[in-house]
Amino acid sequence: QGGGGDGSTTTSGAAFDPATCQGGTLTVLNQGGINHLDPARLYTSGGGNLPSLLFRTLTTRNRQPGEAGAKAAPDLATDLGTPSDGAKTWTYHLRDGIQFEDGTPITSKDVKYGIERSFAPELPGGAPYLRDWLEGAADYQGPYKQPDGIKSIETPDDKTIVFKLRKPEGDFPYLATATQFAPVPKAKDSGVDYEKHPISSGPYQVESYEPKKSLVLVRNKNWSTKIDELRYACPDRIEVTSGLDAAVINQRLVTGAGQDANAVTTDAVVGPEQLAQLGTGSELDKRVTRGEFPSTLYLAFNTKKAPFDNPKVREALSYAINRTSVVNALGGSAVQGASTTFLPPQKALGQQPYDYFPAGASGDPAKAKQVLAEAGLTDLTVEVTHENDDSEGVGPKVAAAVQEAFKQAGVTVKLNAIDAATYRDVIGKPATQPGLVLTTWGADWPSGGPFLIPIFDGRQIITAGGNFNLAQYNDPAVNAEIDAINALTDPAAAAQRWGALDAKIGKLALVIPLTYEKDVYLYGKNVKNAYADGWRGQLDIARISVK
Amino acid sequence: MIGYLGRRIVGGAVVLLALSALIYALFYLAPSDPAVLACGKGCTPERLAAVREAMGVADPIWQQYWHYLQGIFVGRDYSIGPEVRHCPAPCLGYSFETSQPVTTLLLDRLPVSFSLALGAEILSLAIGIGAGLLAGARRFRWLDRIVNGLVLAGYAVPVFLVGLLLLLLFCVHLQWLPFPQYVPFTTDPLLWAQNLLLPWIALAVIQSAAYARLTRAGLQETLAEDHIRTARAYGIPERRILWRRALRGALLPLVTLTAVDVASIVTSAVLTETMFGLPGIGQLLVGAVNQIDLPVVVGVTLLTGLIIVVANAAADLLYAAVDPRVQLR
Amino acid sequence: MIRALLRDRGFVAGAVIAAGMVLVAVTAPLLASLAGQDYTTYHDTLLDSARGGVPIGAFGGVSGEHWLGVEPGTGRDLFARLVYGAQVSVGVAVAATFLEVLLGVTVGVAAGLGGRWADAGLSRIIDLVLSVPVLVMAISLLAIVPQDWPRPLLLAVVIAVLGWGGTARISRGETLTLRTRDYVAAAQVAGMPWWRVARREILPGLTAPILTYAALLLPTNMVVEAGLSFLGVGVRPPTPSWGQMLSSATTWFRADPMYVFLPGLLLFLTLLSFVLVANGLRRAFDPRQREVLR
Amino acid sequence: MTLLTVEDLRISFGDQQAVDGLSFELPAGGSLGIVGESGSGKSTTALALLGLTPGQVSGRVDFDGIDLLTGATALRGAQITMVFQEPLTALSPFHTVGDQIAEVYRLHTGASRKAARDRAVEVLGQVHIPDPARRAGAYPHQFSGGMRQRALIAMAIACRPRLIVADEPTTALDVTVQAQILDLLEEVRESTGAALLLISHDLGVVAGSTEQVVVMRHGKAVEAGATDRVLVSPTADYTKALLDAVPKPREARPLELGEPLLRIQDVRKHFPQPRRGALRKPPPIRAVDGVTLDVHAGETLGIVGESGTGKTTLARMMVGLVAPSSGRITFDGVDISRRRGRSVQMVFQDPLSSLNPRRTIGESIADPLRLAGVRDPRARVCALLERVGLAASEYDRYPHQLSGGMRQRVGIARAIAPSPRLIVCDEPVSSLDVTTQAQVLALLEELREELGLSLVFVSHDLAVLRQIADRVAVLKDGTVVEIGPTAQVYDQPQHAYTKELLAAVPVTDPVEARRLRALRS
Ligand SMILES: Nc1ncnc2c1ncn2[C@@H]1O[C@H](COP(=O)(O)OP(=O)(O)OP(=O)(O)O)[C@@H](O)[C@H]1O
Ligand SMILES: Nc1ncnc2c1ncn2[C@@H]1O[C@H](COP(=O)(O)OP(=O)(O)OP(=O)(O)O)[C@@H](O)[C@H]1O
Ligand SMILES: [Mg+2]
Ligand SMILES: [Mg+2]
Repeated sequence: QGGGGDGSTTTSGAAFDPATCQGGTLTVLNQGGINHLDPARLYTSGGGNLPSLLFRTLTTRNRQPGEAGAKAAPDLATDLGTPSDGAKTWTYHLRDGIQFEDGTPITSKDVKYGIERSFAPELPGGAPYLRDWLEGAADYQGPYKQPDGIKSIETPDDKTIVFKLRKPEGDFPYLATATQFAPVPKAKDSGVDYEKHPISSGPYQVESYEPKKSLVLVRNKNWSTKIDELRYACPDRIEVTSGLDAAVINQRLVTGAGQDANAVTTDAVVGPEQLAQLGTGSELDKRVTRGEFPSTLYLAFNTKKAPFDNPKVREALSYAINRTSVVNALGGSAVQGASTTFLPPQKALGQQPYDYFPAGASGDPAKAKQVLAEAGLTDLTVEVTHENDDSEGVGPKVAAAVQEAFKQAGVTVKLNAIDAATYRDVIGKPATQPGLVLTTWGADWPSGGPFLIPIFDGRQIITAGGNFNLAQYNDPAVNAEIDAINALTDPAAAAQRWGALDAKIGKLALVIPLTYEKDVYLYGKNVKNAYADGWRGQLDIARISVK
Repeated sequence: MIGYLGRRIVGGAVVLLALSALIYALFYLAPSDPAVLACGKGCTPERLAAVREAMGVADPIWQQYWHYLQGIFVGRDYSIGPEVRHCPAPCLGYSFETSQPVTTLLLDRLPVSFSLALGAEILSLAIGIGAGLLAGARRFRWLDRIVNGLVLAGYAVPVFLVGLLLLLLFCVHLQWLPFPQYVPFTTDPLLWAQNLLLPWIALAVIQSAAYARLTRAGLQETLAEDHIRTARAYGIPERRILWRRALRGALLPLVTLTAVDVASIVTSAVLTETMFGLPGIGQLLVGAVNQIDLPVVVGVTLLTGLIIVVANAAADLLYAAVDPRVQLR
Repeated sequence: MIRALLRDRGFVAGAVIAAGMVLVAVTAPLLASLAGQDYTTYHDTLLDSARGGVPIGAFGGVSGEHWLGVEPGTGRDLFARLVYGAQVSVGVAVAATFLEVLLGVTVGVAAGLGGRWADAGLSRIIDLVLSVPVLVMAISLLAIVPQDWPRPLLLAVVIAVLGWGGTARISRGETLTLRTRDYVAAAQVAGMPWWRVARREILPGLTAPILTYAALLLPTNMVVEAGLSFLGVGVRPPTPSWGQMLSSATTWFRADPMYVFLPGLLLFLTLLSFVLVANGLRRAFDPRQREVLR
Repeated sequence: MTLLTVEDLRISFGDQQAVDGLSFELPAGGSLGIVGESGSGKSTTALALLGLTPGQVSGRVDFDGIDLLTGATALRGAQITMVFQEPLTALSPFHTVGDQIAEVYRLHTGASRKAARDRAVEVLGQVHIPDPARRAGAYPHQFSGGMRQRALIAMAIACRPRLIVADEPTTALDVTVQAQILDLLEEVRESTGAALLLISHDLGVVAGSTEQVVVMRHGKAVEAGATDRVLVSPTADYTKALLDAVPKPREARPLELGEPLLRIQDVRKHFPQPRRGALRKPPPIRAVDGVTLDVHAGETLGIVGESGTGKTTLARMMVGLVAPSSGRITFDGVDISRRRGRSVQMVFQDPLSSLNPRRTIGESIADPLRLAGVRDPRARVCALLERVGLAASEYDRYPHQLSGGMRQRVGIARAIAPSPRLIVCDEPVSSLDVTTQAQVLALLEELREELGLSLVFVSHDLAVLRQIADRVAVLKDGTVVEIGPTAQVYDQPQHAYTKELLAAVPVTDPVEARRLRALRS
């Protein structure tokens, strides 16, 4: 298991006192900006932790480093929710005293309205789970077209909200952390323009916002630590600049001139430039956080397509893969770890290590050739499909490394680059899905469910598009096991069984896991209490201080 | 004059119309779908169709283009969410990606690209003309040699290579300058200049080479002309001949080049802006292309096309203003 | 004229380097195999993975096997990548220039020799091409064409299709002046058909200005290719080009300066050599220039 | 009193001796002409007087006690001024004419801005620029050629110099304008008392305008003395040859006007003018405006007129190069546009530009033969080359390797190659030296006799036409104002314009030249 949050807590967490951290201006230097500051359009908890400074949700991430941070914690609600009806009904009560930035109290109706907005096609982009989970949500078109609202969310009073689900979902408290669970006052909703000034329920409110460029947050006077124990909200002001080059961001953080001493980044992982300076005990070493975002980079076989319908081919290629070169292509061992399991190594996901087709550090071409020969396959030519852009890690760099590894095993690889914008579209339609694609899967919350269900649940093969079960694998036994785990409301018990399921499916070589992600972030000289949360591996801005 | 302007305007409009139609057609033929991107992860086909409808990309392409043209000339209405948004003419639509009006986006980015172009142009002109004059007046032979060499070198370096070296030298090694970050002129002129200095230098290294050569050649050519001989024959001092007569003729070709160059910096600023991380229209374009943000791509292309058309016309007008012999036609 | 060129030291130096580069591009496979390397093989053992994948050893991992070291992040042989990179960088520039000249001269001469309407029509098209923001359009174009089209060829075509305006304008202008020359009139009086006039009387007169212009286009196109590859819309991996190498070098410029330095130097040298050749040609072809410049 | 003394002047450019021991004297207020063919060192000498020549100079040039080879700088523009050949380029295009004159005046007199302007207007008036006060504000390109030359002369006299050097001041001008400028120079010399050094390749120009003359050849003076003597009874062979080469009227040939070969019927050519500024379209240029002519078999028709009267346009229409806007041109009854090549050929004015610089002359001559279907024309071309007085070995040479006269011979060879029946010559000798001109004229005459050709001979030079033409048509503003047998037109001109033209023709006989001048004024 990777470094987790341990390194960072020891360096900066020790003598931190949230009571005296107030003041100063925090600068955030980011590569990608926030396209839409609308809670309905933000995917789960995206936006580099910034949205959670504005949008409180029913539950939220437990803002701790390491394992503790991978749990959900009550936010607007008083607890993680009360399941009933075998985890098909979830009831939440709102805590007292919570207000919007304009002082109006937050009611359960506001939460419901916020969720309804995320169904509107005018506001696309949010997490899709509720459409599947909520009863009768499949053809709900949002409050603009259907002002009557959705029936399966009930608000018996201003403090209570009840969700009626189609099937048992033990992970509901995790989903309730998604930004679409943030309250939106109906009176202030201006549709697509709402994001110009979304009404805050968190410690800050928007002073100015330019999509993808800048965001300035100032204190929300109607928020206090009395109604929110999780966020420290130390800086008085947060200035986010986006659209910067990663190398420039890191160089500025290293140099730390002027305001840059108070700067952090939530999306520019250090590059080789800085890694080369990160010797143990070096000055710079004290200014990094190391975290892990549960995500796996893998090669997905389409088992409905020759030659990948032949398990021997999949096994041979699994032997041939050279994970070291993939790791190096993505920035080296400091930021990537070789992975032989589909589940990444986080405890919350319940990973159980396995390596059924040992390829060693740099591939076992001899074994691969042998397997192919046994299957009577020589002169094999396969096509590897990848994105044309490297930013997601599924681009030409990794594809070239894969190509080279397979070449060593005597397999000729044709690379097929697809425009990044349409990549998911092409591979997500079984009709257009190529035989072997390079792709990545990240957890929407730290649990095995969102990791395994879309990929291996046979009932999730969506022929019209948006499919993630690229193996097109459908085993009733596996489907049944998934349902069974879903009904569990104890995360620890669930994790154990998810891990076992992963280990079982792994034997089939439906995918070739390549690497899991490690995140190393630099921060400015004056920044205190900077640690990566245990949920996404990013800096938790809600607790950072510059004083 | 009026007739001339009229013809230029009509010609320019035709060019721009053709350009926009071209881009529209290209993106229509392209296999990408902006709605897929907007819809996000786990988007179902039904929802995709609804999103496509909401974004207005479900109509046939010619209809979309027609609406687009309407937007430019008379403005148009978008009914999204609970309200109807009116986009007044000239309306270039809304970004698929961020839902901002494209006109706002462009106006927002233009000052950056313009600052870049203007400063670089002034710097290049100063360096280029200065060096060209020194070399062209043939006062110092060694200087002529050096300028000549630099001119050739200037032709042979791509801007991103210069940019890389400048960043390495001034921001990393010497740390004399901050990493460029755009500060609006209105916020702090000094910071504005300080931050743009490196990009200016990078562009000037390349641009001034052409100016130096042109000035030098122009000067030597003009000095060889008959009317200069006349001036000499009438005892007019060399210095006066140089400043009052030769320079005028020598700098004439620069007029055209300068106007066209300003346009080309603004339009091809993609590289410089990427290199130095400046939020100008070049950066806007690269992002938009990657996100199939059609309204923004067309908007940028139209704007840059407009700048080129205007700059060319301005160059001709300027030329006519500076050279009494030129007749506009 | 040849003698004048050979006396021009800059031209000779430029021509030698340029010829060398073209030779390198053509013989890339041979050179790489001489070095015992190819441009795709990964050498993980030569990289320091913990430090982001920088080559182990001095000067980016220079060794007897890897003459110029290896590429950070992959360990691919830099010498092999550089010589193959020449293939793309020089090849695309040459092909694009050739296409531009072909297209531009055809349209330009047609406009110059054609009647009033043909000239007006073609001139407007030339204006349109000249009004297209080249880099902007190239990026858009390259982003939307299918990714599996042969990339270098595509680059050459895109650069040429967007960039032939200048050649056409010059050809048209030259044709218009040449056409007033009495020797063209003499040919017409003798009853020569127009296409023969174009070939026999106009084209030879175009060689000098077009050759000179093309010699300058070549480095320009090379910069455009490098720029597009730098922006990530150029050639696709594992094919190397100098622009693409420089682009990936931007993240390495402190950790492995050799990686910036080598392609940068080669690109600069090649461009410089082309510029020198162009300069020499211009001087040689234009006696007025010859006098003015020397 | 001697103003200027030149003694043993030698000027060289590298190892080329441009002026080789030249000596002459010019008295104050006097006038001296230097004549000689192209390249004989005339301009070089003139520039040396102002210390402007880039060559190496030795010898002695004394200007009223001042050594000009070292001290010309101070006198330039004040005491010695110069009028250059090319009025088109000799003035700065960016400054108004008045400003340029005023600048020179202020520089040398230190006068006030206002005074300088006034002086500029005054001298412009002196050179007969109409409405000088307004015209002083015009740019050179708004002046006609003659006006520009006047402006240059105005600049020359602005500072009341003691010596005016005029280097071919009239070569670029029409005969009538040339006459006016020469008259003006004479007038200026008389009224200001300045001495005049007049350089020309044209004996006729110096004949009427100078008291002394120096004949130059290869940088040396071959003969010098009083104009009246040198041009009437020359002693040097070269001077004699020069005088011989001057076109002389020829005995009229008895001519039977046969069938008209080429018929031109009410032909017009209008060039539309580009719309400039104004919204209304300007009227078209009527280059040729209703010409009716016949060219008969075997005759030589001369067409004369000043610059811009439509001579070239008419000539080009005759060979079908330019389509008439209206009217008909027929050759043997067939429309000319369908009859090229074999029937009609053309010889052009500028022999250099009429030969493709990138092809050998043999190839150029072979072209029409090939088009006529000759397979291997080399032998025929060689014969043609020899016929026009060139060696067959010239076949593989390029135009720039030949002299002007040789190039024109090539042009003629090309024209006769397809055995045409009519050759239209557009100013075929205008760019040639007198001696070469005489040779080419003789060649054309010979060929006409031998091949039984018809010739149309376009020229602005009345003397040339008088020598070669059987009939002459006088063109003015695109129309024929007079046409008739040569002798008749020359001796009894009917139209006023013809008379004016004839009066302006420079003649080499100084007495006659003075008579004509008196006639003009
Ligand atoms: N700047 C120069 N450099 C080299 N040679 C020159 C230069 N100026 C003149 N010459 C040469 O000197 C000789 C005399 O030239 P010059 O111009 O005096 O002749 P010219 O009698 O005025 O002839 P034209 O009637 O053609 O004007 C010519 O052979 C010419 O080539
Ligand atoms: N292609 C053209 N387009 C417009 N105007 C023209 C064109 N060719 C000739 N002209 C005009 O027609 C008039 C007659 O020109 P042309 O060349 O026939 O005169 P020319 O008598 O041969 O004069 P020169 O003695 O100067 O050769 C001039 O005013 C000229 O400007
Ligand atoms: Mg001369
Ligand atoms: Mg003419």
